[in-house]
Amino acid sequence: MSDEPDDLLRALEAALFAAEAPMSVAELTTVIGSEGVAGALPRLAALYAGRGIELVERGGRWHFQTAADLAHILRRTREEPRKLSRAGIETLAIIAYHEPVSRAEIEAIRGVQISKGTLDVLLEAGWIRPAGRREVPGRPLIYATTPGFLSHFGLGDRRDLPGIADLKAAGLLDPVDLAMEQLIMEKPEEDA
Amino acid sequence: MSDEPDDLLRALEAALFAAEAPMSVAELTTVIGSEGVAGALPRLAALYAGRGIELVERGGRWHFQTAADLAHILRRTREEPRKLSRAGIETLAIIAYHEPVSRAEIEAIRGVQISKGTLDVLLEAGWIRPAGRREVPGRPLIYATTPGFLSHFGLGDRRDLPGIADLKAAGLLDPVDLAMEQLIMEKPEEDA
Amino acid sequence: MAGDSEPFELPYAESASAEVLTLDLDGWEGPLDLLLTLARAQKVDLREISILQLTEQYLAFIDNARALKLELAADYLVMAAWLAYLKSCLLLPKDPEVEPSPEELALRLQLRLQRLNAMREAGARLMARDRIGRDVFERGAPEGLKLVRKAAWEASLFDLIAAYGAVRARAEVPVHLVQRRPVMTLDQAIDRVSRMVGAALDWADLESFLPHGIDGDYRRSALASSFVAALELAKQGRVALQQEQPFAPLMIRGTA
Repeated sequence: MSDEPDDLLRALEAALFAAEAPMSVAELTTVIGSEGVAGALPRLAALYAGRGIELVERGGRWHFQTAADLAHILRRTREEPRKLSRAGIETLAIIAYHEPVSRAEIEAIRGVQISKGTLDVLLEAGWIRPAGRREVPGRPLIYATTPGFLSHFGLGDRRDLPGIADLKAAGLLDPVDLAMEQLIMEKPEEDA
Repeated sequence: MSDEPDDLLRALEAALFAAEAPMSVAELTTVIGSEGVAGALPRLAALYAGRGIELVERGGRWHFQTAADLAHILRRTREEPRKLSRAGIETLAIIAYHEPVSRAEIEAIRGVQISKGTLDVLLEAGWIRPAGRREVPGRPLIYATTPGFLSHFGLGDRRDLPGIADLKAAGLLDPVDLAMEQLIMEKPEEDA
Repeated sequence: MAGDSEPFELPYAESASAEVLTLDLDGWEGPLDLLLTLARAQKVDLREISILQLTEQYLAFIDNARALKLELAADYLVMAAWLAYLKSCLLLPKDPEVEPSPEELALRLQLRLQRLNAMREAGARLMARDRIGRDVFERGAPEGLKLVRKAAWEASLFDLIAAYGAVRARAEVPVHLVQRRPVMTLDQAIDRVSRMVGAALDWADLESFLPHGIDGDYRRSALASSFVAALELAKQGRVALQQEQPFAPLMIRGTA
């Protein structure tokens, strides 16, 4: 923290502190009324690195939050966020790793019907949203995660989802039918 | 901002950031679970001096707040151009030609009642101002134009307004029937 | 080795009453979930799992549940039936006619278990992240950013002057000028009819006394005035009038 914060950093700091929700570069530019926000944000984040509060980017939006290692200080005064059921956790994971995904596709992976309440809870938490319809017979609604999901789980981006690269490489995000086809195609090679 | 923030400063920073209300030294000591809060707070405040956010003490309680010179970021005003209504422009014209005038006098000249909103708009625009009271029964408020009015309309002086003879020559004294028609047409607007 | 694994045993350990076991069954998210729990109990990589062994475990579980007279959801029974079929296919000598082959069905089940397992683990890792409101906290009392809209009123000097002109014009006392309308006065008509009757000897239609080439309001005025003139002249005994029936032409003749 050697360099003296300039006017732009001061303004960004004030705006992000006062904001009631994470802010995008465009929103910040409007509020501050000056250019150069995109370049200044990483500088401001660096200024806070290692401090009790940190500036983080989640899904293109920036916000301040307390450092994770200080959770023990703050948690005692707060209630735990509502505990998600197992069905809720799995459904959320399937939507996050496969998005956009229809209800039928979620059910195919879980091998069981999802109760309406499960999706409702995730929608109400602001973690998933309807993301249009799949252009197949019946035009089912498809779901995707929200910027609020990324913020809540501390993900800068969907690529930050734990292990997503490995799962993709292992083909575990592909549907069973596709995986079967590929396995059958590989077979003659193996026989040869 | 030379010294590396220590654990106590980090903890204080996080606790004050997440707090829903300003916190006293005693409350902070309880939350942090460590001594030395009273001494650390001024150090933390010094760390933030000159920044976009500041740590301040008010009546023995500490909280972060936006730097005073950045208050404009919290409350931005945006100007949206709006056309003055017919009632508004006529009222303004009467005040300009006859000032100072009372509301009753304006209504007598216009031949139509004016709503309170009409005068409010002109006051808000900064074109008219209350100019004392007429010393007649009821002591009505009287209105006059402002320097802002002159500059908006590019007038050096109120006497630069064209006289009745000029208006007639310019054909601006509409035939009575047409004027009546306009009056009838605008009436619902004023009622609203 | 897997038979005495924990998830498999748990329901029995707590099966003091049938109700408890039912509740524990509710703990599984469907037959696939139960299969996955059993598969994980084999403690081998899911890619190495023995589907045959898994099938036997599942069927044993269902049998036990039945023995305890538990109500099993239909989809658990459907899965049991399907697995029993799969098991028999896997044990019987290969029939190349059967499509898809039992190996393919087993592989398909294995792939499904792998996918469900991947998502279960992903969910657990997601929940373990530093979450807002649990591990990290946002500003407790943000001031908020407000946008105040302010009207910038617009009016030009011309608008102002024109408006004043309109107000003043409205206030002026109106002067009404009545336009002169084209009429034939009674005097003119008497003069005209008496002159024309003096020259004619026979009956003539009153309308033939009207000036030629006139129409509209003036013609009606001339006709009305000429009729009144004819009555006036008749009263004075200077003309005789005759009409054969109502609305028939009014005939006029001089008496001289």
